[in-house]
Amino acid sequence: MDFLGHLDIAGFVVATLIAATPLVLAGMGGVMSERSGVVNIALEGIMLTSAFAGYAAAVATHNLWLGVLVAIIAGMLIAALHALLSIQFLVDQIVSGTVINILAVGITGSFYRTYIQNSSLGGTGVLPALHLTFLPNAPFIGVITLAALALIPIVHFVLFNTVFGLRTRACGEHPLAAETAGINVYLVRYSNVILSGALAGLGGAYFTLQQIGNFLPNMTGGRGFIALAAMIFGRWTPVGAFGASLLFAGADAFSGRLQISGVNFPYQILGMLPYVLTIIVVAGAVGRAVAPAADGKPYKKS
Amino acid sequence: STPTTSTSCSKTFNVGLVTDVGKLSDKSFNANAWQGVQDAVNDSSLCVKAKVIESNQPTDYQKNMQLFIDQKYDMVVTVGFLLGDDTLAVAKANPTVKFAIVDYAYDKPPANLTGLVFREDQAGFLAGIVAGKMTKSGTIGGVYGLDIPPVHKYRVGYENGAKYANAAIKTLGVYQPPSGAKSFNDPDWGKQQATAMFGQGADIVFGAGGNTGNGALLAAVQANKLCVGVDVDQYVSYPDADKCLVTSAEKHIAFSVKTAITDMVKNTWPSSGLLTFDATNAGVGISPFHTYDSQVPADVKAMVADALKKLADGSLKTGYTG
Amino acid sequence: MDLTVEWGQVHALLGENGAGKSTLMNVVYGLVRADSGEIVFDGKAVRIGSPQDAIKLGIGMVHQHFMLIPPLTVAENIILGHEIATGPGVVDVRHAQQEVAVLSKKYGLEVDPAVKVQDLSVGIQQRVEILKALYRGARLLILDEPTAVLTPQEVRGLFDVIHALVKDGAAVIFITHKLAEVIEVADKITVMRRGKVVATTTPKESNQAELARLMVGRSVLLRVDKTEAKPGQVLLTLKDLTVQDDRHQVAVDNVSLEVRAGEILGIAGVEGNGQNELVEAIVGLRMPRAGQIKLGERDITHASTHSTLEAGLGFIPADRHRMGIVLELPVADNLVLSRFDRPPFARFIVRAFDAVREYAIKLIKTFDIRTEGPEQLAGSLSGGNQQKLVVAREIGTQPKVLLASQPTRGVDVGSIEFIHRRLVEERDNGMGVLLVSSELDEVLSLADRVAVVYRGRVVAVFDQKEADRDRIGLLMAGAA
Amino acid sequence: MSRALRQRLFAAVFIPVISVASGFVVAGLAVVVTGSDPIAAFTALFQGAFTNPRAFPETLVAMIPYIFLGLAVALGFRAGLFNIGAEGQFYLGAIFGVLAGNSLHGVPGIVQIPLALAFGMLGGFIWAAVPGLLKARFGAHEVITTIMLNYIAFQLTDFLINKGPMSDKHSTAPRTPFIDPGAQLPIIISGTRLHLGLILALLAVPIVWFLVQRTTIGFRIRMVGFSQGAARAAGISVAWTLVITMGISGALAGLAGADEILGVSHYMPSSFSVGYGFDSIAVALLARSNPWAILPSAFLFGAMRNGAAFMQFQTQVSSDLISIVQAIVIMFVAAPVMVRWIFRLREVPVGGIQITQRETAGVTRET
Ligand SMILES: Nc1ncnc2c1ncn2[C@@H]1O[C@H](COP(=O)(O)OP(=O)(O)OP(=O)(O)O)[C@@H](O)[C@H]1O
Ligand SMILES: Nc1ncnc2c1ncn2[C@@H]1O[C@H](COP(=O)(O)OP(=O)(O)OP(=O)(O)O)[C@@H](O)[C@H]1O
Ligand SMILES: [Mg+2]
Ligand SMILES: [Mg+2]
Repeated sequence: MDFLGHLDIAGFVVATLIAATPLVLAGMGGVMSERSGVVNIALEGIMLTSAFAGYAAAVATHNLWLGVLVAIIAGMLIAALHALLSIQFLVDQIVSGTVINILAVGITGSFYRTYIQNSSLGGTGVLPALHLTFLPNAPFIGVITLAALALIPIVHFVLFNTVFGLRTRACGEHPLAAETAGINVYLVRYSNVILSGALAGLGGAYFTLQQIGNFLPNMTGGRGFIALAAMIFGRWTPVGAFGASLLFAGADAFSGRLQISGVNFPYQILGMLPYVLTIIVVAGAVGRAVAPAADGKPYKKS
Repeated sequence: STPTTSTSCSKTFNVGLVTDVGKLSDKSFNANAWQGVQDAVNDSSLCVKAKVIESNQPTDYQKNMQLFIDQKYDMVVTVGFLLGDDTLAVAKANPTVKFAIVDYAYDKPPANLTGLVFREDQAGFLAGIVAGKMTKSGTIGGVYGLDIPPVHKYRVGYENGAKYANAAIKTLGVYQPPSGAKSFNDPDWGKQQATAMFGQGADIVFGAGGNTGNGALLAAVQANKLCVGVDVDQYVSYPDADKCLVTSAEKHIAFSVKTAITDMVKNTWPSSGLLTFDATNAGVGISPFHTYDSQVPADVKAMVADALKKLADGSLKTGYTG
Repeated sequence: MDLTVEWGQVHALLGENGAGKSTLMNVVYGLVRADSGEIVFDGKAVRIGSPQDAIKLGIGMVHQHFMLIPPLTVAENIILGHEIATGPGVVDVRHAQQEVAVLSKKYGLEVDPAVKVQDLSVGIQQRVEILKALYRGARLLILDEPTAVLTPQEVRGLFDVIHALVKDGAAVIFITHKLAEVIEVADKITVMRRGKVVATTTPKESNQAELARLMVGRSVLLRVDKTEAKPGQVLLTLKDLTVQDDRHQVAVDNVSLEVRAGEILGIAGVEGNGQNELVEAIVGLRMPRAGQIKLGERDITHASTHSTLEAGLGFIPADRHRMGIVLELPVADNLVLSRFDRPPFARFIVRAFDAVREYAIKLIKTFDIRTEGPEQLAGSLSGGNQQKLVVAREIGTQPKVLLASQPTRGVDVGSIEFIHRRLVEERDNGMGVLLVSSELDEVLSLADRVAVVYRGRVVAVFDQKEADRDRIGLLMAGAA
Repeated sequence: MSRALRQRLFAAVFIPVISVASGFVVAGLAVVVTGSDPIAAFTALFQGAFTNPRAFPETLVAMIPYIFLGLAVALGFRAGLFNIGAEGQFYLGAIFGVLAGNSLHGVPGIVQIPLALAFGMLGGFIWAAVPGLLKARFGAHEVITTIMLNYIAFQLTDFLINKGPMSDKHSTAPRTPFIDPGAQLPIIISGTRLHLGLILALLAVPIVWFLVQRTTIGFRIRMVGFSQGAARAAGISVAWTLVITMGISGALAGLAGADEILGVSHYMPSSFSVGYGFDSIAVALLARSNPWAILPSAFLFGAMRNGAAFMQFQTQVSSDLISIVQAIVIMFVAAPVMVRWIFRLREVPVGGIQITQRETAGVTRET
């Protein structure tokens, strides 16, 4: 086994960053939403919708950047539905999230099969990528990945250093206390859920506009749920979610490289690595992560 | 997707296609089979009308075939060896309906059932020769869908073909671990595996696994490496990859499906229960080099032509056994 | 109802639990909408639709249940909603901390602005609450039962602050049901009963007995009738018990105590001095780090809650909504909460509803639980009846030792009386009772012996006869 | 009519009817937007689910796994557990079912069938008890662990059946051998695929109802679901209850898998289930975790799944459309407040769906 001899460290790190992109974006979306007290298992559906909308817009306008914009807006819109259901109509937040996930599959699938599958629509091409020529093997790193990396400190700063972030955390811990301090809990929660839609929406654009240049049904493939896991075991912080995403993406990249290097082991068992590792980490190191106290609890003004 | 049939038909033949769970959106396997059906429909001499059902679940296969039978269809085409057992069962129960299945060979099938199989290893072998000759680094890669017979055959042929062209070659390969609906359908994963191979020195990659394989082609486009497509001439079917695409290892699924339909219509249904598409009958091959035509040296082209001939006459083996 | 508050005065609002004091103040603070009527502030009719409106008018409120956010710092809690920002929306932490420091110096409300609220004692948390109101420029300060969680010494300090504020020309509404405090601090007193003002008076014109009568509408027993205890054998032994809290700090520190048959041992102390951890350790909800717990001769130090209850412990938890009852289940189920799985309430694994119902009807009657029937959901009972349900369940099993934690918190006077009587009765029948209460009056009137806890240690144990209110108050505050 | 009765009628009849109707209206709009005829599509859906030859028995066949899986997810909800892992447990149940269905040749069905089903339950039990244990012991969030275990189940089964120890050496396809004919569930209407599993599923409903409402185990589960604090104070081991609940939930999902093997496919193919487990979350939500209500809910899902193929066949409208219907239906059932608002109703509908625990919405904190 000449695995170590061929370990391309720079490539491995870049691959990990790229694969972690949708996880950390959606994960940070989850952080914002849940820090304000709204559980967001709709991340998967939001990403899928945005991936589709971004692609459709890019096809229609021949402009990938407009595609990104539309993906973000679509994410915000579908997140607004989650907000409406769970904040306004007091629907259990898990139910509301499930509704959105199913709806996203239905809507994107229907439109895909009607308008795209049998059409001659080609790919949109992909967003420009930074060519890291100074690294061995000169890997590429896409703009959405760069944006995600830039957003980590920004979201961290917003959450822990700004007025908005302070109010967000207050609403997620003790909405009544926030209300008595003169804060509009509804406004804060709406803003955060919609913001989480923007972040996850950018994560959706990753699939179609950064990586593939095409849309496929269900192409998010459960990464929204993995982002949710990353958020939880990143203890509801942007940096933690990033770390967790790196762990998962790194394990994924590693298991692929093991197989490529010809390790004589059933590839299905190698493929379990990221999932097993996540379970071990969740159960071991950070099992007792504590959610924001009011996370998941509808707030009703008397 | 139901073009009008010619008006001069005395009898119209109804053909139904049942996909596997990869559905038509796989843009390769199921889509090509459907293309073959549509080719038959568009051939006005055949007088064929057709419909397709995409399967959501393995337990739906029989049910979906039954739907066509209930509608008195003349022929049912099923796609993929995943449907092998179900197709056999339904064919036995409905001897008056013709059945053809892509990628499956039976020992002694009933007379109304025929398998359509391909020597993917031969197509892969030819593509492998090109890859083995075109690589400058001496390392070639391949990103494969699930480890199932057709994919496995492509891989074995490709790697052996490359070694045939260049004995010192180093081959890298990766199968996609199964993960629910993502099998054959995760281009992002394929792209990242191909990128990893480039990091390990590969400069040409074979993408053989539906959308997952297409992802590998995209990686080659981005990294300015070469790539080899699969099943059909992907220069035509997947323009996103034109920049890197040297050639594609073809198996002519659409052709085979249209052949089977024609056999049904013209009453030339094969008695053997098996139609094999290989080097002898132009059932497999490699695509034109298109933009790379000038870069592929004449001796490589000659070697490919020679290999094709030898594969056809049996004097050259791909190394695939079983 | 009408209520008039004047500037420069302390206005006490008196009423028993559930009289509507908090509700009324929540209306004033914009948290609850009034069905009818108007609020006149500074001579103008105002509409207060949200706390924001109230804050703008200069109304501040310290809620009965603190409105603080535990994981945030003191400074963050104080400035929340009225943040000091540098640049676009960035919290200026340094400036905020300075402001808080200035404010706390001015009123003698010392706090460290950089500490997280969750690490503070209740007394300090209350200071934060007051600072929060003052920071928002409150001129009318509403204090909802501020003294319930304070030691007598802390109450002194609070009164000083109140006096300082009033001298500044502010107005204070002071809610309590402690009569002595009212007499001491108020300029004017309003007594409420069932959502209505029944009297407005001043301390000079009134006295404690009269206020009490006004409050409940009849004269109350201020002391529990009971005979001298006749302690028997030791039933519960705590030996050198040490218990940690959730943050792995020592919360119960080397405590040794005994509860005998036929006596009530009261634990006095300000909330948060290890009482909860002590109780949880005894019941098996928390593993002690060191020491021993014995029920009779049986060592239950490491026993599960299940076997502890099985061994003859009854448990009335402090937090009835979170631990005492299951709001969503019927009264009958709640009455067999820890015994639903054994005969006669279950055969093998099948529940015997007839037996449960029969038993429930019996307890409902004996304990005078006001309910529509055993099928009514426990959540729809009034607070007092919910508590009677818990007491009924725990006494109903006739345990050897009853662990009663805050058994009358948030319960009306009638129910308090009833519960107290039952506890004494059970004592007389030979039960050992360990009573934990932050109401010093309750401990003093019920307990035969009083153990005072401070910072997890038992700092003194008195016989009832020698228990002196002021001395215990000092001990509770750690000043001894 | 008394107010209480009116409200119950409202919740039991009016809300579901309005929800289903709204689901179809919204989905119909989607059909129009995609340029097809909604009437034709829904007519075909109906024909495919009910009136075509064999359609109705096939709807029942599709309903069977939904019943078991819906019950599985609903049981988890009762304890405040969100079992997203039904899909993986379904796989494990199927694998275990094949294992047992293949190991005793020539033994009568009366022995083989119960054995194989029990084995399937065991497989699901194990696969679900693990996240239960991890939650109880380490506080690991079951949403994370069950999702991860789904993927591990996919890989594990593929390893086993694709050239692995359980693959059929005589077939080129990645699948297990056929189970012993004796282990196949008997067909109850000849000429259809409707098998004995329907009876088993119909029996499972009252059994689960009895378990939840009438047994001490069920009482424990509900108590933990309502209030972990009160359960603990009453001496109930919350940890153990979580493990048991997950285990039983998984056993039901595993039973679904084994039943599908024994009754329908008779071997384990590759990509055995694509989404049954996720659909079942919706089935349970729609039924508000009430075992009896699982029946109509599973029926609706089975009918839509079954009818979708014919709808696509007849009108070329994508079967994804049924997801839209399902989402909207759940949305309406879950949001009585919204129903009242949209339809300007004065009557206050009761209910809605409550999963998130009153006490601990996030991670449990064990002492
Ligand atoms: N005027 C009113 N109309 C309707 N309900 C009322 C009214 N006043 C009080 N209540 C109800 O009575 C209950 C207790 O009210 P509140 O909390 O204000 O009591 P309190 O006097 O503050 O008691 P405590 O001493 O326990 O704090 C509440 O449930 C409230 O809804
Ligand atoms: N959700 C509810 N549904 C129906 N009735 C309720 C509900 N909540 C409270 N009630 C009824 O309203 C009355 C007032 O309840 P509350 O707990 O405020 O009483 P209280 O005055 O505080 O009594 P107590 O002094 O016993 O605590 C109770 O008799 C109770 O039955
Ligand atoms: Mg009350
Ligand atoms: Mg009050």
